[in-house]
Amino acid sequence: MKHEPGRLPPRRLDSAQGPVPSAPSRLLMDPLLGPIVAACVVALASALLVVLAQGAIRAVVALLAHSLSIAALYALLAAGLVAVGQLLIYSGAIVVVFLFVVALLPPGGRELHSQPRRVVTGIAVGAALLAALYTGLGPTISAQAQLLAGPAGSAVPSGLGSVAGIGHELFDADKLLVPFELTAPLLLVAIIGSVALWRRQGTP
Amino acid sequence: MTANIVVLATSAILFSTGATGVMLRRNPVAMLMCIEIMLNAGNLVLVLGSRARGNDAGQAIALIVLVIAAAEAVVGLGLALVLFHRREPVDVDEPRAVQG
Amino acid sequence: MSQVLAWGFLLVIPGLLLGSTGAVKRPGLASIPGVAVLLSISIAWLAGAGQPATVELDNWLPFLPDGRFLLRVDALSAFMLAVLGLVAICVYVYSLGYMEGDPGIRRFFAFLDVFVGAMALLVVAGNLAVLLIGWTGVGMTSYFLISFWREKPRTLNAGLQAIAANAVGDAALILTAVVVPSGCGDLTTLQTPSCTAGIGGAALLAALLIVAASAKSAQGPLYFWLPSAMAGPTPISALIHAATMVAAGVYLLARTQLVLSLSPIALSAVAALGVATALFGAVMALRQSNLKKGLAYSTVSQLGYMFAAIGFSAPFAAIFHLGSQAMFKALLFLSAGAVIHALGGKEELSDMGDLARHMPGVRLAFLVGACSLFGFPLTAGYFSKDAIVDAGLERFPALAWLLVIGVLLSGWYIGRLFFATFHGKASQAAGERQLHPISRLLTWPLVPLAAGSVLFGYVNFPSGWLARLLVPTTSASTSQPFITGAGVVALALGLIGFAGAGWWEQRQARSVAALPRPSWTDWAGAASVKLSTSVAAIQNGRTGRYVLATVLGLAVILVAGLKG
Amino acid sequence: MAGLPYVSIACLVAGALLVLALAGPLTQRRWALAGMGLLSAIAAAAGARIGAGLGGPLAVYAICAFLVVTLLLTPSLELQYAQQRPESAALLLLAGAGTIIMATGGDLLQMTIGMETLSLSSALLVVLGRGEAVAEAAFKYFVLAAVSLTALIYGLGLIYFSTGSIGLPPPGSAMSLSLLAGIVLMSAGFAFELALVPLHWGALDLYSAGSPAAAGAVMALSKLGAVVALIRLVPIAGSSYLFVIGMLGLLTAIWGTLAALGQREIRRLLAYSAIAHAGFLAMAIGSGAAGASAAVFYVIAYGATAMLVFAALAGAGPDAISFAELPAKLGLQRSLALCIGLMSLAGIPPLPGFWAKLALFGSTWQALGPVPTILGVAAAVAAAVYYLYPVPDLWSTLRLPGKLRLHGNAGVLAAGAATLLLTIVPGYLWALIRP
Repeated sequence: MKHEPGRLPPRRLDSAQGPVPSAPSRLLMDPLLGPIVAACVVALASALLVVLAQGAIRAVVALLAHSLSIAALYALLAAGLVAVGQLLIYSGAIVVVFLFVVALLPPGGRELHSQPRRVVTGIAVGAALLAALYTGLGPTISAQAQLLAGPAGSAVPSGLGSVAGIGHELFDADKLLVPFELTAPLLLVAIIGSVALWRRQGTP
Repeated sequence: MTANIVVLATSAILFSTGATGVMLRRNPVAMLMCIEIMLNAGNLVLVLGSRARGNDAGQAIALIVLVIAAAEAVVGLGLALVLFHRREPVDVDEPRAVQG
Repeated sequence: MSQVLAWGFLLVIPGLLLGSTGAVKRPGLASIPGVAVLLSISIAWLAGAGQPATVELDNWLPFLPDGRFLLRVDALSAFMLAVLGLVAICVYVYSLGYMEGDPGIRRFFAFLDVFVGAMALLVVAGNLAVLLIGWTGVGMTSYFLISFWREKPRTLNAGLQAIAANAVGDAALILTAVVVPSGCGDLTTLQTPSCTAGIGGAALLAALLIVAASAKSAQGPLYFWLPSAMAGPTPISALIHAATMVAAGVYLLARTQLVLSLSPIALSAVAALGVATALFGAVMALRQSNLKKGLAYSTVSQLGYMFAAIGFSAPFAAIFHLGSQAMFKALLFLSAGAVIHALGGKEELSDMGDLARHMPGVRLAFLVGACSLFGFPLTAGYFSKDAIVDAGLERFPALAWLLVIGVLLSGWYIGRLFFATFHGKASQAAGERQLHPISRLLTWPLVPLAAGSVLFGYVNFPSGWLARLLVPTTSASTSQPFITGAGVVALALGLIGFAGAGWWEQRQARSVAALPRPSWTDWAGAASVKLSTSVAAIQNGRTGRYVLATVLGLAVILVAGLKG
Repeated sequence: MAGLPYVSIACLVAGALLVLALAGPLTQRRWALAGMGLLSAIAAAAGARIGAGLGGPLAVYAICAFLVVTLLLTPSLELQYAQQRPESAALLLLAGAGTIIMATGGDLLQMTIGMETLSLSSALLVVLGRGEAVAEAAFKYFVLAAVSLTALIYGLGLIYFSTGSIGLPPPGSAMSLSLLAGIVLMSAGFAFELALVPLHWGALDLYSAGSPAAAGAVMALSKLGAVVALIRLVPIAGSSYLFVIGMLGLLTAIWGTLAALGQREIRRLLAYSAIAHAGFLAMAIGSGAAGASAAVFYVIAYGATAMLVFAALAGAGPDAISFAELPAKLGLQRSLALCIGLMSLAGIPPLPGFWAKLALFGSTWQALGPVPTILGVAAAVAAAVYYLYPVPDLWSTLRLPGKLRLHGNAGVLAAGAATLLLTIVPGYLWALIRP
């Protein structure tokens, strides 16, 4: 894996310390709720900006903001290592590559305006997708409060998201070692692909 | 744990927003950016699941998904550049050698 | 011997290999011995040397309810093989002359070999799985041979019509093969209670079999392809589209008669379908300006008689008429082919007339075939048609009398074709026409067929030999009355029709050339192409549209999966 | 996570690496390149028994067989830039590895990675080809594959969120709605690879724009991988979702058949017919346990004859080919091979395509009911009209002079041998699927 886990991820403020309160009170007592909501709002707003921005440069900048806010969200969700990975791979590599490509493009990647009809149908279909997702998730969302507020689901283990824990998952042959190794052929395809496409480009 | 609900809803909205973006955008590179948003939505659910289940596997999976997304972005940008090689600016709807 | 007959379909392979690889200089010559062997074995079998037998290989297609490779030789299949062999040999010899010099002659004989093999397989098939191979195989070769002269306009179109109609029948037969309960599929045991226990029961099986048979035999609304099939070479019209393949539907229904008899509605439907098609075909034959198309509609009409016989619960009569029709219709087509050959490929009646002087032998052959067709006394058609009418009078008298009236039309249309071709005045353009000399290869095959057209009836009259032979498979009554009331009426009507046609042709300067009707098949073909183009146009190549449709599809699948 | 044939995957990846490492010398020696690829494909098939679990060695054998035929075609692969032959061979081997992972992966993440490997290498394999259309087709395919990848990953997330695991949930396990949504999303992702309407757009254009050898390989591999993956995934969601898939299959079959009826260009025709076949496959998948064997049987029979057709077309050039030009472009032997392949796809007995259809409709009759089956059979027999349309023209090449030539026709011969085998002993393959 590319990101060497050099330092510990920021420890999350554990909300599960002490006796488990009853469900309604816990709902109100999630201490990270505020930051999480804030990160979600930023993520959503920046995603919207990616979709709507005229010109590719602005979209890339919005994508960078989006990526950062997602990383913050990961950190808030007790996933420090993933947050670091997100920073390194997404913000650090992918978004930058996007920026390069956009900068390389002749007229700065200017985009043609979409016709109103296209915009309307696009938004309608997007809304339809959201509605379809809601059919699947709606009951879960409403049930989640009950489910996770109970004693069993509520306790977030204190070691969650530690480098050691994730390392065990990734390098245990019975867990995720196989998929981890299987990314090798995938990356090989990507490498061959980028080189081959470059060579194809380079020839008349 | 209202946070879970908020994050789950956010991921669904992100997924739909990304999809809408892929539909609306006419620049290949911008399309790819919207796809990245959709991938992030999936990853968010994985991380959220990890927290809800108290289980590290979700985060490990999310890391692997980051690798997949990187491979995807590299190839996608390469293909977009091939499209840009001839036309500028590129409207993805314009090349229509294959149809009917 | 029965085993050899069961594997008889393989006898075409040596000829096929020798002919198509060019090992034999003259294509087609190598194929004749195999067919001759097939013919002689089947005749020997019928003459008393053979016993019913089966060949069985288990577990051949394990995914089917009955996946055995099952061949069955009995009197019915041996009889069909004999008819096939006799007509095929005549057609092979005839084609040696007819196709001489054609650049595609090797291909022609290769297709012919494949057809004979597939047809031989079809009639010895013991269960639906094997039947399907022969069934689809003959349909496909028929398509290739109809479209044989690709440079001629509309040959491909005609072939596609055949494919489309055959596809309907294939679909019905495929369904039959897959929907029967496990272990079923043997053609002789389809009517057993365990096999009719599936969804729909016997009525469904009967309906599927009827659809399959009417597609192959050009009955009812599925008649359209047979007249178009005349775009193929004439020997093919004689063998495939008159004598053998189109009769396969009748054969199938005769074979599975017991399934049909479980459903009275099915029987009445087949009878009504047959009578309606018999009359319709006869009327259409009267209106044709093209010699071959006239004969093709006559085939449609005669097959209608056979279907009616099946509906009258008289499968023996159907098979009997199948045999005589094979003789006289092959004879008529081959004679017509000789005329067309002499005229250098002209098929329109307006190009003919006054040919009696030039080709008396061919005229005589055509006359013999025509007489047999409308049931001139003591010819083959006389006996077999009577057998159908007799059976009908017992079951559905009204329908039987309609068939008797149909004989008037038969006499009229065949008379019209005969007199317009060989008598009457030649058209002015025909005055300086050059007649090609006709090779003996084209005339000799007419002799055995003419003999068959006259004498075939005596295999059953007065001894009832054929009926006795076929009793185990068709439960025929063995008595064959020499003369009946309806028979006399039919005879009289047939003679009146024939003579009336002659009188009419003498009066008219020229036979009325009916205009080719715009057929609903052309319309359907154009409509399907238009529909197809508009569906394909939805794939308009725009990435945006594709993404939109994909995301919408995701949403729809998600909702369907969650709510379903 | 047992179930993955590690040895086969390792052989294919090692083969790809070897081909790349020796790219310089292999560029000129086309047959050495093909031979090297063949070695690794055969080694992969030989190693299939080790570690193979669900989906079994059979899927690996079939995948390796497709690879063998396509590798035999690499010498005539039409590339924009001939130096890229080793890259193409390597991508082909990796696509095979991806298909194996997708079909036999022990958990949902492995299957996802497999599909991504397959779809990336498919797009790349096609874009290296000659002609104007490939870049456009590959990009379309890529974008749609990326959308379906996001569906896969979102579905994976939902499944993990609902069960705490990414293993395939055992059939009959309690279904929360979010788990069901996850399974549905993932199966939709795999259905894209199968080219099921309304997710067929990208695959359609890829099949018709790619050079024949590449398009054939992509078509056969992705169908096989998707079928096995869907067979494992869909039944978990329960019978009502099976029915949905069956109905989508029917829609797809009718759609593909309708669109193909009017095509007068061979590659587009084959692309639409591939859509129709995807529909039949989905009908079988939607028929549950009995249909699953039929689906595997169908996809292998279909793959074999599709390989025959594309092997016959390989080297005919990147441009659209109308029916009338076919005989002249292909010559005697390839025309005959194309005839046989088209007849098999049309379902003419005794060719494998016909056996496959027979195997299919019995199970759909039981599971989906009479009306869908009758419509499906109607679509299946209507296919004869468009498949057989060019055949009389092709037969007329029997006039052309020509001797049987082995050189350059190895791919045709290999695919022909597979087709012949399935023609004569279909029961043997069935016994492998359903011991």
